[in-house]
Amino acid sequence: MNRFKDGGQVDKNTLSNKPECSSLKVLGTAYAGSGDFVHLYLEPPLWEFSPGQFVMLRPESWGLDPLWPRPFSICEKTAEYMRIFIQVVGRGTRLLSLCDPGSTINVTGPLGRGFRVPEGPLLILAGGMGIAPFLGLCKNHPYPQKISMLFGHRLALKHYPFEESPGEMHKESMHQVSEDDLKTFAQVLGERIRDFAPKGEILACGPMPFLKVVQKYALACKASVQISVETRMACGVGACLGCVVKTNEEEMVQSCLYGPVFAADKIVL
Amino acid sequence: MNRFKDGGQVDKNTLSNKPECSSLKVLGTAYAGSGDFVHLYLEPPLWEFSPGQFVMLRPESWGLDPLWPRPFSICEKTAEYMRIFIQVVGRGTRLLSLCDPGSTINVTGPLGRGFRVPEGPLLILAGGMGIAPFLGLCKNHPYPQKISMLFGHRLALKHYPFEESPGEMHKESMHQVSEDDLKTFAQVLGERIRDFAPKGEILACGPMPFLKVVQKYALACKASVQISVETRMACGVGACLGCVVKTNEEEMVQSCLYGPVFAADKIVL
Amino acid sequence: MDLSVDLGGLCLKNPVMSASGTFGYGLEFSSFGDLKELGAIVVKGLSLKPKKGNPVPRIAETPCGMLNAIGLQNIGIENFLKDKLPFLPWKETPVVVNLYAQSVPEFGVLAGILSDEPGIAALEVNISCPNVREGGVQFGQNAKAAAAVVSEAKRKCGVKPLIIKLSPNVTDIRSIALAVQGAGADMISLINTLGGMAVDVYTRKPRLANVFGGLSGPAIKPVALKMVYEVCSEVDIPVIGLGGISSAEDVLEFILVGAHAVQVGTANFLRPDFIFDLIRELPQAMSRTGIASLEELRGGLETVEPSPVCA
Amino acid sequence: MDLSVDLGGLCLKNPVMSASGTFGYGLEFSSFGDLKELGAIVVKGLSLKPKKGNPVPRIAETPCGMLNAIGLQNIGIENFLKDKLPFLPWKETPVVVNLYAQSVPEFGVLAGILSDEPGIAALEVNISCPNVREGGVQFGQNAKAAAAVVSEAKRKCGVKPLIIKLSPNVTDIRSIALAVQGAGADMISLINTLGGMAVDVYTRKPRLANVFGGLSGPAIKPVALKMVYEVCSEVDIPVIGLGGISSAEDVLEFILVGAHAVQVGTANFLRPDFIFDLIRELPQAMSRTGIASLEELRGGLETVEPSPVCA
Ligand SMILES: Cc1cc2nc3c(=O)[nH]c(=O)nc-3n(C[C@H](O)[C@H](O)[C@H](O)COP(=O)(O)OP(=O)(O)OC[C@H]3O[C@@H](n4cnc5c(N)ncnc54)[C@H](O)[C@@H]3O)c2cc1C
Ligand SMILES: Cc1cc2nc3c(=O)[nH]c(=O)nc-3n(C[C@H](O)[C@H](O)[C@H](O)COP(=O)(O)OP(=O)(O)OC[C@H]3O[C@@H](n4cnc5c(N)ncnc54)[C@H](O)[C@@H]3O)c2cc1C
Ligand SMILES: Cc1cc2nc3c(=O)[nH]c(=O)nc-3n(C[C@H](O)[C@H](O)[C@H](O)COP(=O)(O)O)c2cc1C
Ligand SMILES: Cc1cc2nc3c(=O)[nH]c(=O)nc-3n(C[C@H](O)[C@H](O)[C@H](O)COP(=O)(O)O)c2cc1C
Ligand code: FES
Ligand code: FES
Repeated sequence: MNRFKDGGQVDKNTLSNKPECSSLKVLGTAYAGSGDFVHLYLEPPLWEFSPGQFVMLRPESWGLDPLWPRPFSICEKTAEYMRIFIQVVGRGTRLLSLCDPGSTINVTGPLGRGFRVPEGPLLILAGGMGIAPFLGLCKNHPYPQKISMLFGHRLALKHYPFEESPGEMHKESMHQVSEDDLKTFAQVLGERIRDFAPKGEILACGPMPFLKVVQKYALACKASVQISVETRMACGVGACLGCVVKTNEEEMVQSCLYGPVFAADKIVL
Repeated sequence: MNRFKDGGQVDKNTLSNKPECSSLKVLGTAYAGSGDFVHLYLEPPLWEFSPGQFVMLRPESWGLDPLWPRPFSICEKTAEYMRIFIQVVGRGTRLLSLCDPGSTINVTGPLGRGFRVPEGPLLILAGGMGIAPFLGLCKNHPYPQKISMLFGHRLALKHYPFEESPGEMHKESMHQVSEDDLKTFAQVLGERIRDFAPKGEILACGPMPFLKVVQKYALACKASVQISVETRMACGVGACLGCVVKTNEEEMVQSCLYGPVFAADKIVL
Repeated sequence: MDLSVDLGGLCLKNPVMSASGTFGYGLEFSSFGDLKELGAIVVKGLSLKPKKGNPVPRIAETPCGMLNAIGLQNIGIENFLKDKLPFLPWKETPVVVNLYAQSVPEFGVLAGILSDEPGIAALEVNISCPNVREGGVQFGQNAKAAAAVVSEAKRKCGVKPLIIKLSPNVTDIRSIALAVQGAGADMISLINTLGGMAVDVYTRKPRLANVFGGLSGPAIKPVALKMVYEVCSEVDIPVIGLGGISSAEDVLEFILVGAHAVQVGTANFLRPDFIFDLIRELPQAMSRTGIASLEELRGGLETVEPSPVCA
Repeated sequence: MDLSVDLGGLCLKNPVMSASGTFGYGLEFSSFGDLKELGAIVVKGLSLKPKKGNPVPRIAETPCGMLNAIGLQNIGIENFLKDKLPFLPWKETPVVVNLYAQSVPEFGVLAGILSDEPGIAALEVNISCPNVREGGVQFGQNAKAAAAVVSEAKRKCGVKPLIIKLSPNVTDIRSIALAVQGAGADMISLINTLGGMAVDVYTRKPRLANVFGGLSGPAIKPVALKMVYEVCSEVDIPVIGLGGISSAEDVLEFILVGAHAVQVGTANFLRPDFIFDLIRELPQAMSRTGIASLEELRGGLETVEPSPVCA
């Protein structure tokens, strides 16, 4: 049976809530270490979400250029705000980082399927901006001491909300500057996955090379690993077929609809 | 001899200063009566200008859309600021009206040929936003009592800097709401032109229907009238040939270069 | 305010249809608005067998537009009829199937399959497809090949109205339009995407794995308007205009140059409720232009004979 | 950093030329930068006799682009040579004259006039002109007509290198490129503007008095890149790429797909010092992509054979 087909075997825990479009006010922005890392605080939407789900953001001030909205993980949602953690990498993220408080953003969400979070121990593997979807998860987890996190980053730690997650967690951060650092990090990733595999669920998010390493060890150790992928998206709702990833069964499935979180053993990276 | 040809007979008083591009800071904006009428204050550029000359403005925050810069009369320039008076009529003027203080605008100027301002009596005819180029002229004129101004406007007077010009001037404003008002205004224009024709120089700026009325009476009375025209402009420097107006000699001349101010008896409106 | 349009055999409650490939199978948008509010739903191009499409990256953003080379990934005609159509509100809103094939007979087979489907209101034939027999030149780039597709589809489609969707990548769009009209098309829709590409100077790779893609979005609206205007001046059958529509005023622009209806494509990606809002805004836009029915505006462009373009 | 390019008979200190019609006669920009810094100056299209051009409005802004229907207003070839050329720095920077004519012999006469002009480095023949003999179809839309223009111009232009500027409004740009190469073109430049139009739903009038115009600017860059790539893959003569260039990286994109040089058009309207800044930024953009000469990048696109476009 194919878990990606509509009506197929889909884990109910991760099934998307019915998404909607809302126009949300910007409450404020906070820069982290530099203007290229920004926490964007929006009015909280009415819907609930599961960590790993994402939103498409398009400020109302955008005319027709840039054209597409931009996808971002939901970093955290409270009664006061929804928070998005953004790294400026191009024009769209630059414009978002400069949004004035009081201006409005078109927000479509919650989109896609988030992480399935079982009750037992969790190992979180985050690379760079891959930390974004985990912040709320960790802060809201009833037993943070059950969570271990390994965080790899190429830029200074001050840019990322690493310290902000609960102190009760087992947290480890590794800074990669050289090629050697990257190799070491890959090794450590392998060790942690191997050691943790029998104990619980592993959740990973980060850039593609990082996910490939994670997937490699996940398959080798037969660990239960969920990975969140980032693909180029136009519509965010399954319509354009731009964001597809290939499954083991050679099917092309929309990551905005059936992902961004996939079981590591179901897709080809 | 053709006054429009390069090297031809050109009035030296109105010859353009060498224009340049500068990146100028927005000092602030002030709304007049509504968000659709805005006084934009910029750092003063280093160059001098003659009233009637204009600038092309393009905020640095604009990406590629809108594409063109926008032309505006130089309303006033002091040691502290250059002021542009803008009515919001579309996307570009809307974006300009929302420019944040501290943001920068690419300014090309001073462009075109301004009004020739002889020493004797002046009659200023302004329609709506056509008041913009005259404010600085009036405020800096050594003998404001020599100036008469007739100002026609379709929106409330509070939107326009009418009261701001020197009290010593002979000022008259007429509000046009109905078709009848417009007819009356045209009549009064005719009378003023006829009465003033023998006494001095007439300067006019305003929308095309207004200018046509002015031109008609100017020709009828053989008055010495200079009119400032508004055309669609892309480059502002004579290169694109988009902004041409037809001369009496059936030539098409760039109004950004040989205008926007023309002798009323030299061009076909 | 009368928004309805009669396309000769296809009546719409309003002129706004979704454009194929930008609205999925329709159902993707049902959370964001009531599908019954659309003039018609045109679904993703369907082929005889399911297709996997091209490798990724398949899309790239460009100034005021985008490129796509999806490669016609689709679930196949049979799966569509079985798994999707029953969930679409086809009784209230015409459902139009966009057809993709690589040979003339294949188009015929597809048309035949749909000829008896009560849930299908019309067929839209995408002739911007490479003709495998002719080394991949698109059917839509050659008047004869285009006409051959139309004749065959017409022969097989029964009473279903046949819309032919033209490719803009041609020297003379009017000759293609006349050819498809002559071959029996009931309606024409245009434009499909313009050929384009984008590259990354850092990786030295094309931004689309397929190298070439189709350009769509507001950037191409001027090209679309011209071609729609030219075709409307040339043919007698109803024309559906599209290309870069991103506002209710844009809809009216296409009507003004002669279109009977329009399709909204890339703008659906701005936000998924876009087309629903656009339809709601249409009556206001109509009042602003002083019309109470689209008929009053259609083809009403005031113009003298245009001279050939030369910059 | 080596910015120079050799176009076979035309050597440029850098690859950036102005595009015809967007840089006046060059002198309009002399207040805003040093004209000697340009790779070459291509001036407004010139015809035998002065031309008044089209009625206004002649220009309209569009999403990330613009339409123009200037109608080739120009002062005529003789006035240019007399009143403008002497003031251009032609000894330091090649001056290229863009030629406009409505018949094959007229192109020959123009080429003949320029053949002995020491101040002219090359001729660029604009074949996006209506051929009066053929009811206004553009020379550039027909391989035979295009070749006829090239042969005649080549016969008359003496030793001056001949650049042929192609129209993108064709089904197959490669066949036109091959035809003009075969007829003796020394270089090809492309693309000219795409046909387009814009309308105002309130006045019900076209936004250009001429109804149709040419679309240019960033909006068309994807179309231009594809056509330049296709032509570069097909011909052996140097290709000059243009269409929507608005940054130093855009310049490199055209080099990457195979162009030897580029022209900057509509972007000159962003601000009159634009092209000078762009040239100054080019070396930095080259370092960012890790090259020290353009040769290292030219045609270096890493690609597998593209499949025909189909959305
Ligand atoms: C499901 C999902 C969740 C995401 N969550 C976050 C998040 O929480 N925080 C965050 O900062 N970013 C996140 N991203 C990435 C973010 O969407 C992109 O960085 C953003 O769209 C880039 O827009 P831009 O206009 O600034 O860059 P562009 O100018 O469009 O591109 C700049 C560079 O980024 C690359 N790029 C563009 N879009 C993507 C993309 N979707 N994925 C990968 N690379 C891309 C381009 O190829 C280019 O090299 C997420 C992406 C996805 C798909
Ligand atoms: C020499 C000159 C001096 C000017 N001085 C001033 C001034 O001091 N204050 C001021 O508010 N405006 C002035 N204008 C007009 C101003 O340039 C336009 O209002 C502005 O460019 C419109 O930009 P937009 O993007 O808001 O409108 P768009 O969205 O581009 O157009 C909105 C509407 O305005 C019309 N329009 C656009 N450009 C022009 C134009 N150049 N002339 C006439 N109508 C146009 C369009 O046809 C359309 O109907 C001047 C124009 C010129 C040529
Ligand atoms: C992602 C994408 C997929 C498309 N798929 C199809 C298709 O399957 N069949 C078709 O005829 N046109 C397809 N098109 C073309 C559109 O229907 C439309 O003709 C084109 O995009 C121009 O309209 P627009 O500018 O409003 O998008 C596709 C366009 C896009 C952007
Ligand atoms: C206002 C204007 C006038 C033009 N005049 C000419 C011309 O006289 N001859 C010509 O060959 N091309 C002419 N062109 C076309 C440009 O040279 C160029 O081919 C086209 O604009 C695409 O490049 P761009 O997108 O960089 O502007 C003109 C373009 C514009 C915008
Ligand atoms: S982003 Fe359009 S299908 Fe996923
Ligand atoms: S605006 Fe370009 S010539 Fe005047």
